[in-house]
Amino acid sequence: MSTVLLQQGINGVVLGSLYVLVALGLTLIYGVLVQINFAHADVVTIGAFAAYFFTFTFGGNYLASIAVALLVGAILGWLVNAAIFAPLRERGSELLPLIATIGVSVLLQNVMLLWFGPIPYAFDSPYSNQVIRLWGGTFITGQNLIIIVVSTLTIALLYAFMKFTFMGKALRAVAQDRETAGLMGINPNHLIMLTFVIASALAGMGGAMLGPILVLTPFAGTTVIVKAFAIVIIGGFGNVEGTIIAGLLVGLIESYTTQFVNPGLIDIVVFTLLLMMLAFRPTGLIAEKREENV
Amino acid sequence: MSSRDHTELANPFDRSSVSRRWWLLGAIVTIGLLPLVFQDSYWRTNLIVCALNVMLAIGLDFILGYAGQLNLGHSAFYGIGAYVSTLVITKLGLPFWVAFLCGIVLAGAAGMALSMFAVRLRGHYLAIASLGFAVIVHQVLVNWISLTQGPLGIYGIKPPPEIALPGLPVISFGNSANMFYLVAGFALLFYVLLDQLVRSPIGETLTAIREDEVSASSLGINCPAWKVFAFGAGSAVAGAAGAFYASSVGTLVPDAFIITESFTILAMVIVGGMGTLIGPVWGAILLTVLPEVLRGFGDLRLVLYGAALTLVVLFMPGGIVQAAQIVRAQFDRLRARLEAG
Amino acid sequence: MSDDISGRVAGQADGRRNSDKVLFRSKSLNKSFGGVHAVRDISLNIPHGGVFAIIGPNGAGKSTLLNLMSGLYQPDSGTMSLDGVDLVGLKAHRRVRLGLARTFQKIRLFKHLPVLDNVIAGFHIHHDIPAWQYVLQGTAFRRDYARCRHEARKLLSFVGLEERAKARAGSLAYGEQRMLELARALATSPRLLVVDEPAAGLNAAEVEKLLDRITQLRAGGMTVVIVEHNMDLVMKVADRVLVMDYGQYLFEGAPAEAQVDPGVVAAYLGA
Amino acid sequence: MKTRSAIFCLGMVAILGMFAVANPAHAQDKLIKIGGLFPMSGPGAYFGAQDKQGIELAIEQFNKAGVNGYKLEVKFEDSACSPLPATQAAKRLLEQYKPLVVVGEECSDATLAVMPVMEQAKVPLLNAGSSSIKITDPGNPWTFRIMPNEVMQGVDIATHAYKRLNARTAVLLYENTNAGIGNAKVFGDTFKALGGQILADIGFGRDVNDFTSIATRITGLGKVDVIPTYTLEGQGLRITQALAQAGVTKGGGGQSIQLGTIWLPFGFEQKAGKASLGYVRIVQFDPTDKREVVQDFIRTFKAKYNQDPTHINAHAFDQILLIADVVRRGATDAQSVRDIMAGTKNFSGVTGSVEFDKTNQNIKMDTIHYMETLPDLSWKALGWN
Repeated sequence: MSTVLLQQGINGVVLGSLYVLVALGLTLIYGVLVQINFAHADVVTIGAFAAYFFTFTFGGNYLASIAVALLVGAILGWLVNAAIFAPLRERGSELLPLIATIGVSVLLQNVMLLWFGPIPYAFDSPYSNQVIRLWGGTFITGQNLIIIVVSTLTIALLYAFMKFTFMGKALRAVAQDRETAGLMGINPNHLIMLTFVIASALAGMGGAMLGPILVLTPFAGTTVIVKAFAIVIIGGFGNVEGTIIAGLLVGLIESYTTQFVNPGLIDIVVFTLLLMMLAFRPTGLIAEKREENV
Repeated sequence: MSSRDHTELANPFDRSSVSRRWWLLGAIVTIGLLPLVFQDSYWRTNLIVCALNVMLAIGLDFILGYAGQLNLGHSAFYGIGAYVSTLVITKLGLPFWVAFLCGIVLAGAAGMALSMFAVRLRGHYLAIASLGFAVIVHQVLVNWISLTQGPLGIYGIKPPPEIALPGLPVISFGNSANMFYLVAGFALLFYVLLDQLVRSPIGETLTAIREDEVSASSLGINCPAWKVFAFGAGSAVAGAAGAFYASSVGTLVPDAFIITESFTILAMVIVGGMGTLIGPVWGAILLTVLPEVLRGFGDLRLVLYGAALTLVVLFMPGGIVQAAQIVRAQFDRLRARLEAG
Repeated sequence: MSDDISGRVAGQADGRRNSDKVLFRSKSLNKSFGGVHAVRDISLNIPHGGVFAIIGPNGAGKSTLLNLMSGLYQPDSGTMSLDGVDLVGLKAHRRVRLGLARTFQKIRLFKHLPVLDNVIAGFHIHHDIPAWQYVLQGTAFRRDYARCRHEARKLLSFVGLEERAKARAGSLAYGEQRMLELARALATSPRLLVVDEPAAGLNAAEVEKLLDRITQLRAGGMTVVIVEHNMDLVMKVADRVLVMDYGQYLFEGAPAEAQVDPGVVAAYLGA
Repeated sequence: MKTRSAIFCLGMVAILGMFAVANPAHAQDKLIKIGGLFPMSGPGAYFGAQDKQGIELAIEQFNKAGVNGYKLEVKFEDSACSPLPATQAAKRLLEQYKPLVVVGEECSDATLAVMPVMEQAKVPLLNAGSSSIKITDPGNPWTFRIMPNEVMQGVDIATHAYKRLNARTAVLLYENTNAGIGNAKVFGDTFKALGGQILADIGFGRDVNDFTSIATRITGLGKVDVIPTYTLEGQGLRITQALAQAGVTKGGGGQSIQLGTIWLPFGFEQKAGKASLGYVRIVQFDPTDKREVVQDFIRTFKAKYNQDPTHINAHAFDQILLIADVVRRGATDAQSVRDIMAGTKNFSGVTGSVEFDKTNQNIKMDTIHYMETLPDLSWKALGWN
């Protein structure tokens, strides 16, 4: 039994790493823009398709396809920001960009449905069926190991970028107070664009790694996105550390719910946790104290 | 934008109470005539769906457009209304109208509960909380098989019982025209009710909360209580729509109330014009009829739907109401020019 | 130190020999945010009628004190009462019903609503018609409806905005917005009106006009509290001033005395 | 702002203009009009896209020569795998296209919702994709089903698992849908009645992505003989891989045998690879079947679409085949299509033969073929029926 429990822990961490990649993008965007991007899910899906076509149609290397998906995601992020968020920013509404991205999401899903068809793509990476035995009878597949390694590296890089580079510091400054960015002599529009590009690149990359795990259809991303929203909230909107912890937590909840209750109840458990969180600790796992200036 | 800020605000639908009575009469006559114009059962079903969607849209607009509460989980209240009203009939053996009332009350109570739960939350937090609530409700409907039948579904739900008034022919709701009159009648009733509310000081109070809660409370407005009220009222209307959904479609499965249904309702409110009651009515009608008319486009249908939603937000955020204002302004200008020259 | 202050304040109140004349009373109010002790041990007695000014340099804790009074924040410790009714724990909207109204330092109007509707929202606590009237909208409703609009227009003309009744509040000039906020607060029919830095961003003519309206309100028997960092401004209208610095009591008394109080002078010069 | 609104208005006008050309009139003599109710949008489009291929292929073939002097014509409506859209689509078809017979839906919920509409309009509905027992029990004179229902399949496979594979323990894996729950329940009930034991009953939503946790849970259950799995291709593939990776099934060096009914398409094994070793499943479309009708179908399908047909393609093809047969036997209107179809005996289609009982359920079990996946990923016919 202890093997099973340990194995479920590993499974949870793998799943959690993936969620973190998707949720981090949402958190970054929220931190800087205070906006929710529903089309993020479709960036994940398109990233997965990009990786699929790169490896199978063009015969590319799977690891290289992760980079391709990252690029595709970045371009999409640029497009979504330029087309939707930038024009709507002046209006200062919480709701309009959110609804516009729902529209974009419906649009993208159905364009993909036209192009790629509804039949799931069998996207196996060369590492999908490689089983690596670990201690105590546990195992991890090569693909899952890649997921953990790449996610960790990416998160570390992102962290370093935010902490040590000027742009990163400026980003954090904007996230905390939009007026200070102007003082730092940086065009906030450029920063916002940068945020979108980084966030969507993460999503695209997440897609490339999710592809061999997900059931790859035009609706693949939507299966992850609602949970990613939950993670963003549980971690505290705009809080990077919180998102990482919450992502892993949700991954673990999923695997242990599957073990002890039923996978059909995962959503109920996760979203009940979300509501509890909102009721008792609305600032998220890692609280940020903000004083309202009136 | 800024040029408009200095103009005086005029809502083309904001009319004096006298002309409102004429509008009401017009609406009643239109509802009366519609099933006579559309004789086939396909279009009559669409009419019923239109009426259901009108109820959903005005209920959501009351929460979203007036009280400013970002509710992304309206489908949950729709589903609660549908399932509660059906289960009260099948499990408790109570008559339809009692069940109908139960559906409304429970949906309203759920809305109030969510609102109380989320009373400290604003904006996006509430949006995600309500989204999460909708996911939970859907999943409970799926998983509680002993009660709801889950995905196995409930079939053969009967239409509301016949009404036999002495001296009049029996009114049977198996007839799609009568069913439409019933649903549309209630939609109109809810519309008039909500319209009266938003034209009363309650409307002023809710808009004040929407605009700025801190200011509102500095004027003595108990924001949490009013938000709970708005949420309860809006979701109760969705509950009524749910009860009519069950009895007019005759089949219930949880997937009819997934979160994308919330997005559809949201789209109706936005396309119509959030923060006006008449806008969502037109939005609901348009977005119900449009996909049906677009069936000729096959797969392109939802592509156009998504594109339309995005374009409306980008270029006409006031929706149909704003479009009507612009057309009206152009018309007035044209007339002024003609009169002058 | 704190005993000393409260003793002096209490002593002054006693000096008036009629505690019934005190409208708002607070004792040893404290409020901190994180490590910042924004309001420290403030006791004050605001008498009925007249203009009471709370002044002090930027960051003196005036706005926090005001937010404690209006109920936006709850104090960490201390007591407050309005006309003998305990305010601690009472939410902001409840205090409005007791007759406490306020304006905001950063203007918080309902920007997208018409000017008239901004004022009408202020009548929220004064609709004395049964709830069913909201739905059926009978005679009582229509009378109430007409009364609110009539009174709102009167308030708009009091602040000089009757011409702009239908304009979007956000489209008003800055000074006009301040006046509108005043009208909106007046719609609640307060006994105690707290105005937060009303002159900030106004030109000389607008300040003149504002002070004139405040004087009129005082003449009508209303108690007005002005929170302001500009000392010269309040000298003309205030009957009494409280000077704060670093969240603490510095001085309380007549305006003329404050100007010559060495502690006050030091605080202002130091700032 | 002005130009933007002008563009918007133009766009709207363009969209509206397109409606005008979107609905051409249908008026031709000697035509058998067939309505097709299939999910074309959303995740259910998985079925609709394949149904459309099979139906269009069959119609193309019959129209070369005509059937009894009739041409066949089909009009598809998107029924979205959901009750309300399905009833609307059905009504629209019935009112506007006026078909003599309708084929569809795939999802049981949608089929069940459509049935009363068809009955009221007195137009027969021919179904080949919904397995819920409720469709033919108690049954409806206007609804026919040519594939075995969940009970027929479930009882059959559970009995074979117990008797032929000597299975005593089972874990049920199914998607939380009408069909998934229904199928799993029949298997479970039958298996328990025979004396077997259900170790775990695991239902999951269609949005579950990671099956490693489910596989891990099964590793902790002790000796599991069979794992009946009811899910579609996409999730099915991931489950089979996860079970093998966790060392549960034969494909991963374990002892358990995965069991399946007709949910998975031909070619599944090639996608799943070694993981599918030992998978025992019912196929209703056996491409190794030597009958001419099967081989012709495979050949023409490959020629037209340049891909291997699936069981969904085959079922869709058979629906038209049966309708053509009914027309050949003299049907000219909806009533006669219904009556003649009800009397079908010894009809032989790509997926097997058809004979309807009183509830219009096909009772021929030769549509059920048991296959086992061999190490080279080919099928071994088990010949159990």
